Amino acid sequence: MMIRIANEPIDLQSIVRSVITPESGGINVFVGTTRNHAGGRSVDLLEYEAYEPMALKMMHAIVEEAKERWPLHAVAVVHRLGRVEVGEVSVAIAVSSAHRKEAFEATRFLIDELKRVVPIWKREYFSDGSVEWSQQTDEQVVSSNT
Amino acid sequence: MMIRIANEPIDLQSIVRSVITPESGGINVFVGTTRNHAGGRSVDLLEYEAYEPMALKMMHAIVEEAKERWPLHAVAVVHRLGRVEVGEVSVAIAVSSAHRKEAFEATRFLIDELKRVVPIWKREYFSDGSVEWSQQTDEQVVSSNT
Amino acid sequence: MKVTLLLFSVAKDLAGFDTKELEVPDHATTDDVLEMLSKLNSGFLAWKGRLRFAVNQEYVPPNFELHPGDEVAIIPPVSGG
Amino acid sequence: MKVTLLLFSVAKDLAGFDTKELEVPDHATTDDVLEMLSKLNSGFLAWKGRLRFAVNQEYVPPNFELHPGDEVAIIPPVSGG
Repeated sequence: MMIRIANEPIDLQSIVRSVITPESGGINVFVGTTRNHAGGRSVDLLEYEAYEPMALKMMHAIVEEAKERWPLHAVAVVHRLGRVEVGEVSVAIAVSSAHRKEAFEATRFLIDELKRVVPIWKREYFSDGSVEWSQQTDEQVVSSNT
Repeated sequence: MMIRIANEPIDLQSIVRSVITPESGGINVFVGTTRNHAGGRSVDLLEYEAYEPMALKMMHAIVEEAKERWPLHAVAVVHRLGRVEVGEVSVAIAVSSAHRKEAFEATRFLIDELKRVVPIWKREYFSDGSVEWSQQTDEQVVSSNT
Repeated sequence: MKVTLLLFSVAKDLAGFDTKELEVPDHATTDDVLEMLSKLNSGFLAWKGRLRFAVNQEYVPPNFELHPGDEVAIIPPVSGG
Repeated sequence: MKVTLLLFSVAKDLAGFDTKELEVPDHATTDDVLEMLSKLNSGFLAWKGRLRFAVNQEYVPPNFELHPGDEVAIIPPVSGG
């Protein structure tokens, strides 16, 4: 079970390889990358920080919940911290199962839950020079110009 | 648009990289691997053959259909031919979109459609020595012992 | 007229060949091709309902009329992925 | 009693620090901690409804009672992924 927080670039091949078992027929993978825009504004760079011990605990917890809901063979969840350039991978989740339906559903569940409960925050470095904590849900934006 | 039939092992990193665009926020990937069992029997090896020009045409056709249905940034579909060992990758599909919902739905559509219409066939080499064309839908099995 | 017949998977095994230049009557259809093959190996009869035809690399409706030079492929249930 | 306070993201920016040993009354709750922080920076009031608390690395219900030595974290809306 590869569940980690990474300070270095994420290696997708090794993440997928970690969930392949001889019984697996379907593997689904979600890959999140840094987008060059947020709320209509141009973004140059993202920076992630985490409450690391709790983030790892919650990552394990959501994986356990997924394994209770679906008959999974293996799961990998890796989230990157620190500065992540546009187009680089910030998160990767891989799930293997005997059949693809379960792999798709569990992967979707895991990324939704990760975004809901895992204590990780991203700071957006906008092209206009301002730096703000991401407001995922169109909430009031708190500016912290640096 | 990476749409190919491969005679060599599939490189997942390059497939995912091919769909990352600066606008992409979510990438979904389906990876099919060779399973060690089929219909309750032990499988050693799979061998894929294709009606190659038509298979490529159909792969392009289902990608075009997915792009009409969902706002996708990029799509990659690669299917391997020839002998594929247990645990090796036989097919990989990657889809990028601004939001993950569309990437998940389009990937699911593409693997379902690929399995329905793309003229590729797999032969199962069972551990008991028999070799049979795969019967995906519990249909009558035609044996071709070799 | 002449058409090129391509066979795959179980159809190839039943026929014993994978490609053949076939002489068929004018206005022959895909059903006529299947009937010719059934005379070669009656095993084709059992598969009739599950074999699709592609003409010039496109799936065609049942009993599709052929034209000279067509590439006619018999598509047993596919199993890619 | 003493608890350890951890702040992240906007909460860290509002407080101006990311960790502090905090002296709180016996039976103090997470609401009391937020009230102390609001006196430090009234900006916390606007965030009140959207800040979650974790005690010893588990999310806790509103107004959760603290114990000596607890690790108390303020969790602004998360944005991983």
